Amino acid sequence: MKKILLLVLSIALVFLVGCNKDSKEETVTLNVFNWGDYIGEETIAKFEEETGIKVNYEMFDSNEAMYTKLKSGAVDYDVLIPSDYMIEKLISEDMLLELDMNNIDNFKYVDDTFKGLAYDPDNKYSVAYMWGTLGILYNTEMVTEPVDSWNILWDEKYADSIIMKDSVRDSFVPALKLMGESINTMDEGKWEEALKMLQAQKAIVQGYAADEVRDKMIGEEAALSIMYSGEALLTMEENENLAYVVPKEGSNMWFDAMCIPKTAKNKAAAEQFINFMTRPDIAFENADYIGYSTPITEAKKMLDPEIQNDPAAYPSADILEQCEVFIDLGQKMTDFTLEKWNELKAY
Amino acid sequence: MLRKWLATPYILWAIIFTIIPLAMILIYGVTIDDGGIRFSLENIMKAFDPIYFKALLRSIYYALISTIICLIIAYPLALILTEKRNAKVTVIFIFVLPMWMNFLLRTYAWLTILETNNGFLNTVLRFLHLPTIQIIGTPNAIILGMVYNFLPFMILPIYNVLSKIDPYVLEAAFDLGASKLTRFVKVILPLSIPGVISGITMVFMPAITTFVIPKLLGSGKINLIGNLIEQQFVQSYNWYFGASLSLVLMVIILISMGILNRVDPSREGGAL
Amino acid sequence: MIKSGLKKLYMGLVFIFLYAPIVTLIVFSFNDSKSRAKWEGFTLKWYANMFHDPVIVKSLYYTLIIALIAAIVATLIGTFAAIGIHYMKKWFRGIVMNITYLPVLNPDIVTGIGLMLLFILINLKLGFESLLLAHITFCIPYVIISVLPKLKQLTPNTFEAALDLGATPFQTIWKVIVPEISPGIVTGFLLSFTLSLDDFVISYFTTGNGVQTLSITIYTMTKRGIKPEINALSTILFAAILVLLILINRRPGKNNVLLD
Amino acid sequence: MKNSLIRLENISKSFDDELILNHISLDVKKNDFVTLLGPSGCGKTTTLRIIGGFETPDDGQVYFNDKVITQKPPYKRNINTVFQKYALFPHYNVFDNIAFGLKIKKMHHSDIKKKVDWALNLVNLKNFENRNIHQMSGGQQQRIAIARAIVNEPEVLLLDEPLGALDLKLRKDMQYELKELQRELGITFIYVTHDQEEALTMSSTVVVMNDGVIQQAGSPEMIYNEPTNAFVADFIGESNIISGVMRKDCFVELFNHGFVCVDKGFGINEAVDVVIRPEDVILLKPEKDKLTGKVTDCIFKGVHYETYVEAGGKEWMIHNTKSHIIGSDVSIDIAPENIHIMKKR
Repeated sequence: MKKILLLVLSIALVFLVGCNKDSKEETVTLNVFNWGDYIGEETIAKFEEETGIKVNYEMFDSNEAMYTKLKSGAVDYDVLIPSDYMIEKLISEDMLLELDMNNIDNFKYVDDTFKGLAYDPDNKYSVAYMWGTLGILYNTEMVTEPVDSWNILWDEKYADSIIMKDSVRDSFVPALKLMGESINTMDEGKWEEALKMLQAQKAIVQGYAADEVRDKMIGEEAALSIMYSGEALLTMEENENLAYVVPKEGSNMWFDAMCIPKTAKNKAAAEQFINFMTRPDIAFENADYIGYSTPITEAKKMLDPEIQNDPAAYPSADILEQCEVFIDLGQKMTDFTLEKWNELKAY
Repeated sequence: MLRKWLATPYILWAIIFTIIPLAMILIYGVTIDDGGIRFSLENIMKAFDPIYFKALLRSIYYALISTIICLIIAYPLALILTEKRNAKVTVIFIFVLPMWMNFLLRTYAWLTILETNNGFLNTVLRFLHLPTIQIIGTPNAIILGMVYNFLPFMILPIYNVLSKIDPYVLEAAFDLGASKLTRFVKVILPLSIPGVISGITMVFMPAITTFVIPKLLGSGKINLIGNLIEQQFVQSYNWYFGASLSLVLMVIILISMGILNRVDPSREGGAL
Repeated sequence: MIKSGLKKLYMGLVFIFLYAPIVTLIVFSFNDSKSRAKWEGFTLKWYANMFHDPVIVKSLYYTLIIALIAAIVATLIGTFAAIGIHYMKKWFRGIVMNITYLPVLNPDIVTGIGLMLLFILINLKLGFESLLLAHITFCIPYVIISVLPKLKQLTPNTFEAALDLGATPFQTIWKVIVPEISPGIVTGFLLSFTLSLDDFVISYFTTGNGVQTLSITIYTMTKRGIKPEINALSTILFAAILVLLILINRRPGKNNVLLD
Repeated sequence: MKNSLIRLENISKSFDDELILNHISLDVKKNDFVTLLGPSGCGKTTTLRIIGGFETPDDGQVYFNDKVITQKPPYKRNINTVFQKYALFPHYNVFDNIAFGLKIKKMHHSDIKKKVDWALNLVNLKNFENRNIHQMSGGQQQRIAIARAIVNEPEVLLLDEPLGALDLKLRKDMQYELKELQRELGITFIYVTHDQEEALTMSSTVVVMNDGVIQQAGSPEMIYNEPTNAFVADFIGESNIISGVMRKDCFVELFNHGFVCVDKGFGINEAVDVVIRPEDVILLKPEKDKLTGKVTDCIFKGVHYETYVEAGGKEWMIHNTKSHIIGSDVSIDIAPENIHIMKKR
């Protein structure tokens, strides 16, 4: 009897879910694809309330995973929020729609520093969402000397206390920058040279960590790690001994930006969403929740002055000048760098 | 008769949702895309390139060690369980309940316990003035993670088979003059082989392909084949090569299954 | 005496090993710090905040619905399949069982991408339906391997006996076979539900249209780390199933039905 | 044709290329107690399963009241079965097991109660209806299985070695009870066993099977006294099977000694098998013209002595009431009507 009941219940459930969807078809729905936990908790509800547009919010864990899903064409996404090099890749593969800036009035609030960047030089396809740098997060108790160079990641004093990133391009940044090279170099020889440096470094590296690096730094399991500024800001909140620096050799400056893929069914609504997210009050709320750096000047001004003046969050212009944005290296070069990465991990 | 048709919905389901997707992956495995898509074994050959093949061998090696450890831990436990009256409840507590915590969260929790400096275990050891251990980031941590995750899959089948051994058979063994040890070696062990085989299958195979465990517990210093397959599919969008790697892996799995099937041709141990 | 003590000790050690991370997680769900690396005092705030994040609430909803439906459907198809397989000719049974083991042994990512390719091929937009189909697919084998051993334990001729007494094949299955193998069915259902709950990789590649499970939500929290609210939610879920299991097994007058 | 309730016509069946039944034909009359007897693997259970509808023959037809039922599923046949290991449903209690078939027929529950009571009474298990199956002994389970079948009032009851798992005493009791039951119910029983004694005791017709072929069918007396071939003779009861030569009608030569018999119609000097039951051999003091041998063993068996005599190069088994000294010489005599001549196989 119970089983029959359960069966009936489940069939009813399927219908319910099915019907639900049908009734929603009438209103405009927007498929937004973003990183997990990377938007203010009430932001979407606010947008839905203001515009009457229903948002289907989906999350990915990496640019690459996002790309795989998008490329498959299995879902018609309307708004994506990937990172810089991924946007360039999407542009070069003709997968993005040009934005109509007339519909994104609030674009004017984006700081000029963050316009016309290498991945989208004419601001035709994307509007910056968050930004930051790649640097060294270190424990001031464990590292007493001043930290200002990538060099310290090769210092044997800190053997087993250095954490690199489990990501090809990020982990190659220190080596390439120490060589005085561009992080976007297409010269295979340079990559080989950088690989040699990383192979030499591997003996003193504790690990190539992904997200768990934050907890490792908070728990003082390591003295030094390379990290994005946004994550570093969150991490420093949990342990006051931690400090963040962008080394003098220069580094990577990264962006997550909103764009509209060609598969979009609702370009107008998508632009409305981008416009909404760029509005200073929303951008402020968003940045306040996420804790990353916002490219919207007006929004920044609303933040706690302590954060506004934190060089980790908003570094000075001369530091930024040293920094480069990742550019997509193309399939062949990407495969090559991955091969180098696998070589590094092979032993 | 009807019962012969009962499996038909499943067989159809399996053809559509298991065979066809797998066939599509296999097609990717034996083709390449250089302008046009064509048949080629190039990627299969590439899978034997030292970088990848070493990772494969290493995966097999770690999976093998984990399987052996699981077997060593699980067998006595299963024996003890057969003597318990409320064994079934215990089995649920071993098998189902832990999985109700998200796998990623559980693996993270191991970090909290095992971290070298301020991990829970080492804090206790230090408090007791005992030498601390360093395990995170080593192959041992990967093996620990595998054993932790797959141990229940070894305990259950062995327990299931052991609990079904006819008690008279055991008495008969004593009756015929077998000592406890002889009885174990000559009667219990051979009778439990199907469960052991099933356990080995359920531990060894998933252990080969895991990629989260080496990433987190191994601190990402070592690539296992699971990492490489994931990398090819997701990071470099090279489905052709990713499929080739999985194809090679699958052949190895099928060969090991074939060998296991020889030991237990009836697959009686198909019991979870 | 010493021997039984040793056995208890051994069991205890294995249990400590299996439950250490879970206890850790539960303890840290009361941690005042956001990090799982440092204990900063007791708090209940994560429990209070648990349902504030709409994304978490929604993914909890989808997780439970998907797991429930997937487990029910997989249990139905899988149970019938197991009965069918049990009465199959030996060689055919061998083939079907090998197919059954395929999803169990394949790397998740291969299964996930394979299914995604299939859904594209048959032009099914990713979303609730595709996610459900995928979950059912990877759950069925576990139902089959839970139910088959129970069928092997049936007294011979059970099926014939019921037919003989006038039951149609359908009545036979429903009134005789199913009740007798019910422990295996319950196990299969429980396993399906659990695996559905825990899956990330296959889910990620087969979902869309805003349908996200808790696993996806957890795995994609890469930018800011896993929210401590997740620990609180997991603790609650864990406690809920624990209580449920205890209740089921304490039911008076019934032998425990689970995992026979 | 008339009077036959079940008729098998030219039935053949093979499993995995192994021929189990080889063109079998059989008539079962109404109210008959038919026993299918044979060694394991002879096809008797398969025959029963074909009658029950659990197997479909590859060839041939099954008739029930002169209607073809070959393809009819078991649940549409008014035939019930008592299975070898009873196949009781462990998740039901005694009452629900017996009531199973009635509930399927959607009978009113007060009627069900009445009928179950009746059936339980019939198998001497009154007041057991609320017991669990696993609380019952083997003999009781047996009775429940029988009650579960007969409560449906079948025209034919099939029994597949139902007493195989019971001890000797219980088996004897049940044999008697089953026979009583059959008489009382007035329905047809088809009974499968490999125990020849059981077959002879209970049946009105015995069907001896071997290698998928019916060797002989007939009354127990006929089967016992007039076996058609050496297999039947050997399988039914104990017998001395001796090679002989027919010298003329009613005269057979065994070990160079002539014996008068009653069989005719064999060719002159045809080699034949001769069956002589142990109790039909008469032992005499040694006489010159008779077949003579030496007593090799003599065992007391309760009602008789089992005496072994070495005569003519063969060991004879003899049942009689006198004991003989081992080593003594004896002559063998056999009454003509007790010499059964069969064609050599």
